[in-house]
Order: sequence, then C-alpha cells, then structure tokens
Amino acid sequence: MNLDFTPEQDAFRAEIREWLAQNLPSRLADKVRTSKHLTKQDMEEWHAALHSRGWLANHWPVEHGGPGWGAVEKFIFEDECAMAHAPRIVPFGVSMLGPVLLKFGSEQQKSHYLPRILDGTDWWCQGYSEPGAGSDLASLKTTAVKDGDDYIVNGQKTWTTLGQHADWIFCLVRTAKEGKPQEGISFLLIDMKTPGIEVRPIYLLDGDHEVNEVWFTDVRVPAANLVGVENSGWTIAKYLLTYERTGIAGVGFSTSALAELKSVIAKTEKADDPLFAARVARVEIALENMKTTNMRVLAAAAGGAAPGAESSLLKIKGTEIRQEINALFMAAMGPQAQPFIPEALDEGYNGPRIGPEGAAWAAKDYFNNRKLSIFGGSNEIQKNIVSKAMLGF
Amino acid sequence: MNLDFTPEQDAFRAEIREWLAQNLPSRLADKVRTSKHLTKQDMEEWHAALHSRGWLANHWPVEHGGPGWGAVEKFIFEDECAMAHAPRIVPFGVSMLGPVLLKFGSEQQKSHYLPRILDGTDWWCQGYSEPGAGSDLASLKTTAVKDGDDYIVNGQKTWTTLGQHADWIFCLVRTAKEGKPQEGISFLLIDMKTPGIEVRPIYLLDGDHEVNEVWFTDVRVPAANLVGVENSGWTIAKYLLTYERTGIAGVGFSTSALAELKSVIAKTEKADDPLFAARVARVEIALENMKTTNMRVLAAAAGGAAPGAESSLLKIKGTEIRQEINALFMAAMGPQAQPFIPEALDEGYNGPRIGPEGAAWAAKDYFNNRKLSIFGGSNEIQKNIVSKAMLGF
Amino acid sequence: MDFSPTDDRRMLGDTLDRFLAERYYHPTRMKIAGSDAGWSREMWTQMAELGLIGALFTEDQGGFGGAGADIALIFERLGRALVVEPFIGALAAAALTQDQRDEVIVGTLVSIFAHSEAGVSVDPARLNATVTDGKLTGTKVAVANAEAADIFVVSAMQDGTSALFAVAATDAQLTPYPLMDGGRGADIRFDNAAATRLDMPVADLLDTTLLALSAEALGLMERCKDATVEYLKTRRQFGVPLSKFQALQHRAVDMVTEIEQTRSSVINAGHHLGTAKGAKYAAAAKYTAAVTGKLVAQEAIQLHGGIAMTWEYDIAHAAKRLTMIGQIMGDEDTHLMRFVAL
Amino acid sequence: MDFSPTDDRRMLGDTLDRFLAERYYHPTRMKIAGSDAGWSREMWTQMAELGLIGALFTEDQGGFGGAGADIALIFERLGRALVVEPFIGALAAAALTQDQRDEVIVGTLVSIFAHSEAGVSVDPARLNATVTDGKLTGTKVAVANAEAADIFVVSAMQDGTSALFAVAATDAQLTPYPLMDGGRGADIRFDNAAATRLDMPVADLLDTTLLALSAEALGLMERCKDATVEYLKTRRQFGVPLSKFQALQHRAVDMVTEIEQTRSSVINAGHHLGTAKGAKYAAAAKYTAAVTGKLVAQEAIQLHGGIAMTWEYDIAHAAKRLTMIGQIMGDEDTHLMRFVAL
Repeated sequence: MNLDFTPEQDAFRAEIREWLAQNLPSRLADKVRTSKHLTKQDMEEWHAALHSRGWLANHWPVEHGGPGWGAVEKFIFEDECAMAHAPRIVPFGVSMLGPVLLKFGSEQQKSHYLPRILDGTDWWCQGYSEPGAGSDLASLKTTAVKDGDDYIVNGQKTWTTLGQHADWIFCLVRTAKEGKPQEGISFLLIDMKTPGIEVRPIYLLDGDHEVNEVWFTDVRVPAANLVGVENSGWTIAKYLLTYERTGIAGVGFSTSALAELKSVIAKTEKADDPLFAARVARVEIALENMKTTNMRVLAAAAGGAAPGAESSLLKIKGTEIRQEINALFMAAMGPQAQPFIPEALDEGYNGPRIGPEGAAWAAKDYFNNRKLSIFGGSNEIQKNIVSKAMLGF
Repeated sequence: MNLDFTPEQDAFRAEIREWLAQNLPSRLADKVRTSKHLTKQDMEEWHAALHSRGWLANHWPVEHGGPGWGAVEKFIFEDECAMAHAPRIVPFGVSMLGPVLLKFGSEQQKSHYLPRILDGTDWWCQGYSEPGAGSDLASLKTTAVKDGDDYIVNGQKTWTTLGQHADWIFCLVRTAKEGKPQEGISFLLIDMKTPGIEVRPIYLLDGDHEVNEVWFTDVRVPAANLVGVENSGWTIAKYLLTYERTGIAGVGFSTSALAELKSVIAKTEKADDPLFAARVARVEIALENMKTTNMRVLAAAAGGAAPGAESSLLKIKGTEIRQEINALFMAAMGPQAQPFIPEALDEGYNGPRIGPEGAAWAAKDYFNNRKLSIFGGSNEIQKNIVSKAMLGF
Repeated sequence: MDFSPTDDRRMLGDTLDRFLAERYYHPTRMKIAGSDAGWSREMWTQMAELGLIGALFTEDQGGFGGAGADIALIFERLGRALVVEPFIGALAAAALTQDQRDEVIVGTLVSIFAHSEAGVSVDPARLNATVTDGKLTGTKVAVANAEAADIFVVSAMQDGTSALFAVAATDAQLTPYPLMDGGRGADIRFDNAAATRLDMPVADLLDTTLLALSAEALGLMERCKDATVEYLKTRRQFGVPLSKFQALQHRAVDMVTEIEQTRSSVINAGHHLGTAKGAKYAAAAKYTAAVTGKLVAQEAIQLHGGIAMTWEYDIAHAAKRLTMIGQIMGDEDTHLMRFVAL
Repeated sequence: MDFSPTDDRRMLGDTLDRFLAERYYHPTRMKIAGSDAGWSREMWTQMAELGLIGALFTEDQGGFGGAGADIALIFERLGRALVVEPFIGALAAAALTQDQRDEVIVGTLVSIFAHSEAGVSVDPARLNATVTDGKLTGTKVAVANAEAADIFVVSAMQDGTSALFAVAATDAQLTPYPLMDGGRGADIRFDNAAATRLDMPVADLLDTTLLALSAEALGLMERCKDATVEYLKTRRQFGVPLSKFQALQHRAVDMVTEIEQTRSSVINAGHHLGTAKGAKYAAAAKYTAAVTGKLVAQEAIQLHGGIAMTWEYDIAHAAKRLTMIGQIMGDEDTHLMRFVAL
C-alpha cells in the first residue's frame, strides 16, 4: 500500500501545473476564485485553450482526440485545474454527449458531432429533467411521435443548465407508451434553432440565470438524430449515470475553497474563536479523509474495477464538505454577507466594494451550492443507490 | 400567556419539596444520585412511604386512592421527585395495569387488584414484548387456548423489566388466529407462581440484571383473569400507549443529571475547554427549551386536550437530551470511565474507589440509558407516529 | 402557567394575519422588497394605523403592549409574511424620548438601530465607534432599512463603556445596497456626528432585538415547514407521494421537533425579557433560532428538490431571510458562548 | 498510489484472520476477557509465534514490518475480534533496548505504556509524573493490562520536558480492576521508582498508539456495521424486513460513508507515521475514529433495537470497546484541537 503518486504521475502533475501557469489567463482564474459571473465567451476561451493542447476531452479515446489518460491522470488534471481556479469544463458536450455517442452513436454521428464538440462549433445542453420528474426519469412526458422521416416532439424540459447558450440539446423523449415506463424512452439530438423551441430563463434564489425551461411545440426532428435504437434511451441514460466520474467528489474545488476560507478567516473576528477553529478543523479532516477515499476509488478504477455505488458515496460526502465550507465562509463574513450586489460579480464593475474580500460572493455561493446535493441525482437518491448496491437492502 | 406557575401550584411544589425533605431517606436519595443498584426492598420502602402519604398512584381517581391531581400537579410532583433523587415509582402496577383495570377491568378485578397494587402486596411486571415482536405487537405469538374455565398459555415474553421480583404479570396473548392479526389478542393477568412459568435473567451490556425472559409452558390461567372481553387486547394496548404521560420527557431526571454533570466538570480538565463548555451549553439550552415545550403540552392537557403525538415528540427530544448528558458525563471522566466495578454500586461496598466522583457509574449510565431511545416504543416508532398524526403523511 | 394568548393579543394577531394575508401577499412583498426604496412607506403607515408599532411598547412608553409576548407575537407573523418594513428599527424607539416615540408609533418618524461593525458581530464591549465631546465617529455595517431612517440609535463607546446615542439621519453618510434577504441596507459612516446620549443600556436594546429576530425566524420556519410538508404530500416520485418515503418523513419530524423547541425558546426569551435572566434567555433563543433556522432552510430547499432554489418560489426567499437572521446580531456560536458567560 | 496490500501483508492478514476465526471466536474472547488475569498468556505466546508482535517492528528493530500500514492492518483485525491481549503495550517496546524488544517479540516479556493521568488525557506537556535523580514519582490511571506487565514504559517530566522511562513492574504499586470494555487494567502508583530514561520522544510513541487505537476502532466499526446490516435484513417488522425501511437504509448508508472516511483516516495516519506530518494525521485519525465510533456504536445498538444491549450479544461488547476507545488517549475534542495546533 502506498499513498504516494508514482514519479511519472508527479511529473504529469508538474506538467499540468506548468501548463496552467502559462496558459490559464489570470483574468479567468481571478474571476473563478472570486466567484465572478463567467460569460459564454469566457468559457469558450478556456475550452479553446484546452482543445489546442488536446486536453479538453480528456476521457475520450485517442482516436477521437483524447489524450489517452487513465483515471489517475484525469483526477490529477481536474485537481490541478480546480486548484488553479480554472473554469469548469462545461460538461454537456464533452463529458455527457461525447461518451454517449462514442458508445451508442452511429459512425456518421460520431464523425459529425464529436469534432464540433471539440472545436466549440456546437454548444450542447441536456434535456433530461421535466417538471414533476427529476430523478424519476421513467415518468417523463415529452413525446416524440414518428412522422415520416421525422419525429414530432412536444413537451417541456426544465433545469436546463446554460441552455441559453446552447446550439443543440440532447433529450430523453417518450417514443412508446406501452410496456414498462422506462422501456418507451429514446435519446434524441435536437437543433435548438428548430421552429417550435422556446427557451425561458429560470432565475435562481441568488438571482443568477444559470438554468432554463425548454418548451417544445410540434418540433420536427429528423429521425437520423436518434442515438442508438428507438426505445433504448433508458439504457443510454443509465450508462451516463454510472459513467466513470473521477471528479465527482470535487476534491480540487473543496481544497481551493478551504484555502480561500482560511485566508479570509485570518482577517475576521473568527480568527480567535475556538468553536470556529473546531468547525474549520472538522471539515478539513473530513476533506483529508475524503481525498484518500477518492484515491482508493480511483485506484480501484485504475485497476479495472468499475466504480458504482462508491461514486455515490463520494458524491454525498463531497457535496456535504463543499456545502459546509460555503457555510463557514459565509459565517466568517457575519453580517457583511448580507449585502447583495450581483453586478459586483460582473467583470468591469466599478461600484463600491462592500465588506472584506469574499463578502461579495459568500452568501451567493452558499445559496447557489445548495444545488450540489440536489442535482445530478439528489443525495437521497445516492443513498438509495448505496443502500441497494453496497448493503444489499 | 404566562410561563409562571400559579401561587397555588407554587405552594403545591413547596409542599412536595418539604415532604420529600422530611420523608425521602437520604440513604435512598444518595443511592439514586450516585446510580447505585436499588434492591427490591429499596423500591418497596419508597412505595410504602408514598402510599402512606396518598401520593403513590397519583393519577388514579380519588375513590381508588388517588390524590385528585391534575396534569400540572403530577408534573410538579415528578419533577420534584427527580430533582430530590427519589427512586422512580415502578410503573407496571401503578401506572400501567392500574389505568387499564380502571378503564377495562370488572368491578371484582378493580376491588381485588387495585388495593394490592397500592399496599405493595402484588408486584406486577409487563408481558408485551416477544422475541421478534417489539413495537410490532400485532405479530405476537404467545397463545392462550380456552380449556373449560381456563386458558392454557404457551409462549415466551422478553424484556420483562424487574420480572425477577414480580408476583404477577399482565400479558398480551393471542386468543384467535382468524381475522386481522391485531384482532385476536387478549389481555390476561397471570400469577407468576403458576406451574409452567420460568423466569430467565437477561444481563444487559453493563452487567445489570434488570430485564428477563418469561417462558410459559402449558400454564393454566383462570378465564376470570381476562381483562375486558376476549380479543380486545389491542384496544387496551393502544389505550395504554396513548395514556397521558406527563413525565415522558424526563425533565426532572435531565435537570438533576445536568446539575450533577456541572458539579463534576468543575473538577476535571474539561472545566477550561471551550468546546466542552459549548457542548454543555447546547444541551442546557435544549433542556431549557424542552421544559417549556413540556409545559405547553401539559397546559394543553390541563385544558382538556389529549396529548397524542406531542408526547411522542417529547419522548424523542427528552431521550436525546438525557443520552447526551450521559455522554458528556462520561466524556468528562476521560479514561477514568473505563474501570468496571459493578460491586462499587452496591450498598455497603468497601473496596477502593477509582477515579473522581462519577467515574464509577459514568459509563454504566451511558450504556444502560441507550435503552431510553429503544424501549416504550423506539424513537423511530415515535417519529412514525408524529409523521402520521402531526404531518398527515 | 398559561400559554393561550390574552384576548387583546389574539385580536391583534388576527388583525395582523388578516392584513398580511390581504395586503402583503407574496407578489406584493417581492415588489416592495425589490423596489428602489426597499420598503413601502404606504404599507408602513397602514401598519402603524393598525397599531402594530404601538403594540411593541408599553403603556408607560405610550404604546399598548410591549411585553416580550407582544413582541414575539408580532414578529413571528412579520417573519411568516417576510415583511421588510423597519420593525426591528422601531424597537429602538424604546430608547428615544416620548415625543420621538410617539412619532415612531404613528409611523411619521423612522428609527433604526445601527449596531453591527465590521468584524464585531454583537458584543457591546468591543465596539469601535466612539463618542467624544458629544460627537460620534465610527462605521456601522449592513444596517437594514438605513435609507428609511430619520433617526439612528447608535451603539458606541464613551469613556470606556458602551452606550446608545441618537444621531439624526442627516448626519450620517450612507453606502446603500440591496440585501440578500430582501429590502435594502447600508454601511453607515458617522464622522463627528452630533450624538445625544440615551439612557437605555445597549444590552437591553440588544435583548429586545434578539427576541424579535428569533420570533421572526420562528415565523419563517413555520412557513418553510408548512410549504415543505405540503410539497411532500403533493409531489410524486416513482408513483408515490414523497410523503410516503420514511427517510423524508423522519427528516420532516426532526424539523417539527426543532421548530417546537424554537417556539419554546422564544416563549422563554419573551417571558424573561427585562428581568435578570433576560439576556441569558435572549441569547438562548437567538442560538436556537440560528441553528434551527439553518436546518429548516436547508431541509426546505433539499426536500423540495430544486424548485425552492428558484427566485420565483416564495420559500427561496423565506430560506434566505431565515439563513441571514442566523448571521446577523451574533451567530449561533457567539450566542452559545454568551449563554455560557451570562 | 497503490492501496492493495503487499504479498507479505496479505499473508500476515490471512494468517491472523484464520487464527482469530479458529482460536479467538466470541465465547473464547469473553472467557479470556472475564478471567482473573483479563488476558491469556497462552494466546499471547501463540500470537507471538505467529509473528504478530514482530510484525509491529521494523527490521532495524528486530521485527519484519513496523510500517504504519503493518500496524493498521494488525490492529484492525485485532479490533474486529475484540482481542484483549496487550498489543498496545507491545508497541511501547519500540522505545526499549533491542534485547528487551527481542523478548517482547517472542512473547516472553510484556511491556505496557503507562501514560494517562487523572485529569490529563493526552498532552505530554501537562504530565504530573516527574523524574528526579533517576527516580519516577506519579500516578497513572486506567492502564490496560497493567497486571500483565513485566516492564512499564512511563511518560514523565524531567527537567521541564517530557520523556519516556522504563520502570520494572516490581517497582509499581497497582490498584487493579476489570475494564468496561473487557480485560483488566489498573491505576498505578510510582513512588520513587528506579527509572531508565529512553530515547524515543513521548510524542512518537503517542502517534503509534493513536494509529493503533484508530485502526482497532475501524475493525470494531466494521464488525458492528456488518452485524447491523445482517440484522436489518433478517429482522421483520410489520411483515417486512427492517432493511426495507428507508429511514433505516439511509442511516445505514451514513454509517458506511463515515466508516469509509475512517478507513481513509487510518490509511493517512499509517502513511505519514514517523514523518513531519505524522502527529497531525494521527490526531486526525483518532478524532475521526472517536466521532465515527460513537456514531456506529450508538446506531448499531439503536438499529438492533434492544438485542445489542444484552451481555450475551457480541455487538454489545464491540460497541463498548468502540466507545471507550473514544475516551482514552485523548477524546475527539482533544485531538481536534491538537490537529489545529499541530
């Protein structure tokens, strides 16, 4: 047993770090560190930089433009990116549709869509959730009815993250009403410019426009846009849910958030409060423990084992830790977390800064990150999964 | 709204306190305060003292020997008894069988059994739980089959508290196998000296002999010992479960335990530990809050409302608080909670005393009181009750 | 021992409930909270006419209430309705002159308590604001409704001890902004501002303010809990209502248990207000409200599963206000250790 | 990065598992733990012959293991089997001479670490025991297996700093008693006892001891969790297995999550043992083991619903040992604040 990375892995980490130091614009890193609003252009700029280095789609096979990394390399990369305050890679094209097409797509779909994901031609968003059907995908209602060589799609998707920027949406749609509810679902690619699609913003409790509703009214979609065979959407959705996600614990995000927290506390009255020191130490120990839990899962994955319920466990603990760091950060601000000046998080803001460093985003991050334990399968759903898979309940 | 007791209630409290000061033997109070083993004689001595004052069966009607108190008086009495470190009134005869006979018993049963409970002639124990059926009474298996004027009882009861001292046991037995499981249950009084009854001790994890198994092999019980009508045992059991229990929150016990904790901490290194001070303050605040929660339920009861799910809520919070005080008491002892000298808790022990005051019983009380959240309907069952009754789930 | 409200209080509560239900329903609240002023003077005048401000003061003070129970009753309802008008500030009028207080009670004068400083969450002994020769200098932060103020009641040090001072709003320099939990606030700079020393100790006004905030939190908790219970009954997953999932049932019960405990802590603080134990019970109430408020706000959002994260849904705003109450005028740890020390 | 044990360790683990399963099953353990001696010299000799004591030491120390991972591996298994023999004491032989250590390794000499004092749970800088002119005076409390000792390794102050000292068992006055968690211990009075100063710093032996106790706790947690999971699947209530109740499912998952975190903390402490970060990670492990141990012991009893409260049921004893580990050599708060300070 050895907790150290190999010399090769250490060298790999050094290479990533060096590249980030050279290529991650400090303008972007600063925006990420201080929870500023990232524009579409910001995200595209970062994607392009990663793409030019061949690191954007880092879990794709080499022949499609991946770097040929293993689980540990991917972890190191994500860890370094988080600690360098790089923008998150928008996952919908690269990490969600990409793997689906690689596994289930036709040759034509692969050769058409994959390069366009890499070079940023197509911005994708995800059409899974519906009002009344969050984690319970089997109950989804959006229909796609065959009409000649097309499907006619009607219905509504919701929680569509960054859908306001998207060129395309991949959707789960109902193509059959017979049999078990999950058997009549298909996976369809839809051009957002098709007539009959309307995107309506959902503003979150911190005022941010991050998610959307997408309404479909008699939207005509070529049948060639079906991925896999008709009524096999459930299989595809399940594949994506269990698709290896090395970064699910968010170790890098929590590590950099904890470092920020510590640097901020020093300037507040919490600096000499033993109860607060205890709170910070508790979350720091939990994070130190989780780093190793994460590496154990990684090592098993690198050894060929498919991480199943373990990634649920990492998701639960990882979100608890990040949310607790957010809570402590806000607590450290005391009453100065109360001012709400969203425009102070836009680039170029010239108004007054209120309170200490961090006051501008402490409460916003706390409230916004309550989503972490809800989306991507709520923590309750994750517990159901662990209960079944690891305990045999 | 007024949180104060009335002048009459204050006078009543003073009377109770004065009487306890005069009549509670300091030998007994000291044993209770220091968690010593109470013998059968100790408990009988205290019952006799209370009976002579007319306060033993304090919730019985006046015509059967009760003092005619309301809910608030009963609460004050229990509170003062706990704070004076009086032994607990053994509940099986006075608080459990008594109310059942008063509500469901024949005149003959009342006139025979009730005086014998008061004067200590009969020591009762409870035969509800069975192996495999704790809170789920509907699944109980002990049978009573009619044979002429008798029932023949076969089966096994468990968790029979203080059954080793008992002259009589009141049992839930199955008298019919048809219909719904809960419909075939009857409530039967059984003389423990009847041939075919065997009492086997169960030793708890702290080594104490407090509970027992009671085995019935072809035990012949006169049909006259049936309470109420045959197959109505479920109704009786439910009546007892919802029977008004003013003391369920254990406010008095927790108050005196917290006082003990504070006096003990002062002599340990925890005295200057802010984290420990915070732990104690948390439970103290919870207790202060619960005192008022308890009084609110009491006031409603005094006003005629039947406390239903509210007493479940008090039970949950009350046991959490008491168990936490036990945990803090043990924590204050540090490694000196480790010595295990049960005989040091017997009267007349002359061996060495190890560690500070409290070390002899800190761990024992902690482990023994884990039962508080299990028996009398586990806290999980209480949450199910609150969920249904207060939330309509 | 009697937990039923007096007839007067029941009537006051009913009046307030009716007013808030009819005139302060959620869209109106959102409009007011998001307005340029961050409050509604018109609403304030109507509330004054209903006697809601007067009920915060004793007859000696020119009001017709003023007991802890009155304050708790009103603020619980204000909390439930997410009211952003300057009621917390009105409490500070207890420290002003009778003439000023009469004006506050009828709604023509707005008083605001300016207490919190950067890095000093609550302890009056640690204030940096100072009064010398009748002039107050110092900075107060995150003062809600500061722009609405006609007169500030400001805590500051004078000759080494803390005291309250009246400062005219015209003598204060404001940096105003909207607040995360609705309405507006400001950082306030006092620069040699003319200050009149008041008789009421800082600690007394603090206790009243803590009681009010705790009661407000209680009302918010009830609202969050009711909405969550309702949602769990309505929303179905895997073919059954969420309310049938035992894990969620037990979490809802935990919420209810802690809310009942919070209600008791508010009753305790109200009962002991103004007595020797007042500060201790006020600290206990604020501690309890902060801890339970965090739990209830988090669980309300989590158990709603997304919808309560949206601006459009009222519970998002209730959760924000509930959370922020835990941050202001001393957080849970501050009041826990005050409880130990008091 | 590699979490699979080396071949040597896998073999050692297998050997130990087999031995404990065959020779140290629960009734035997209860007999030994409740015996007059509170341990079994015969068992100890056999364990020594299997190489279990030698595996606690490096080759330089005359053993064939001694890495943090070796200690963690052995103590996790000892914990799972509730072994009461003096392995913790054996670790103290690292501070003794090579000749003495050789004897400890073959089982003919029993060393015991006497460290805890009344009111001083762990901090070496706060010890009251003192060495003057080569004579040690002081009292140590709740020392497990004290009666088995041939030689004590005692922490004490000399010239204002803490150090370890060897004291012959014949120079100690014992007040022995059984322990709540099985086996026996004693309070020990040293009265001008001849003491030989040892080179190893107290802090180093403390780190090793904390690692061992944390690993032991981990084994106990696994046993409690396995039994609870099994029980929930078997026991039926209202016609369905308890394992189908979602509230219990989620609590079992919480246990598993925290146990996995504890395993990671033990791995961390083992990996860093003897390095600059060793003390910090040992404190983190002991903190984690104490908090999780309390949770798991409480939940194991609660979810069993009574049966695990009985002397007859093995999990009762596992829960007791698990709980007491949290009490000894510094509790969760102590190690949390050490983590901050280190």
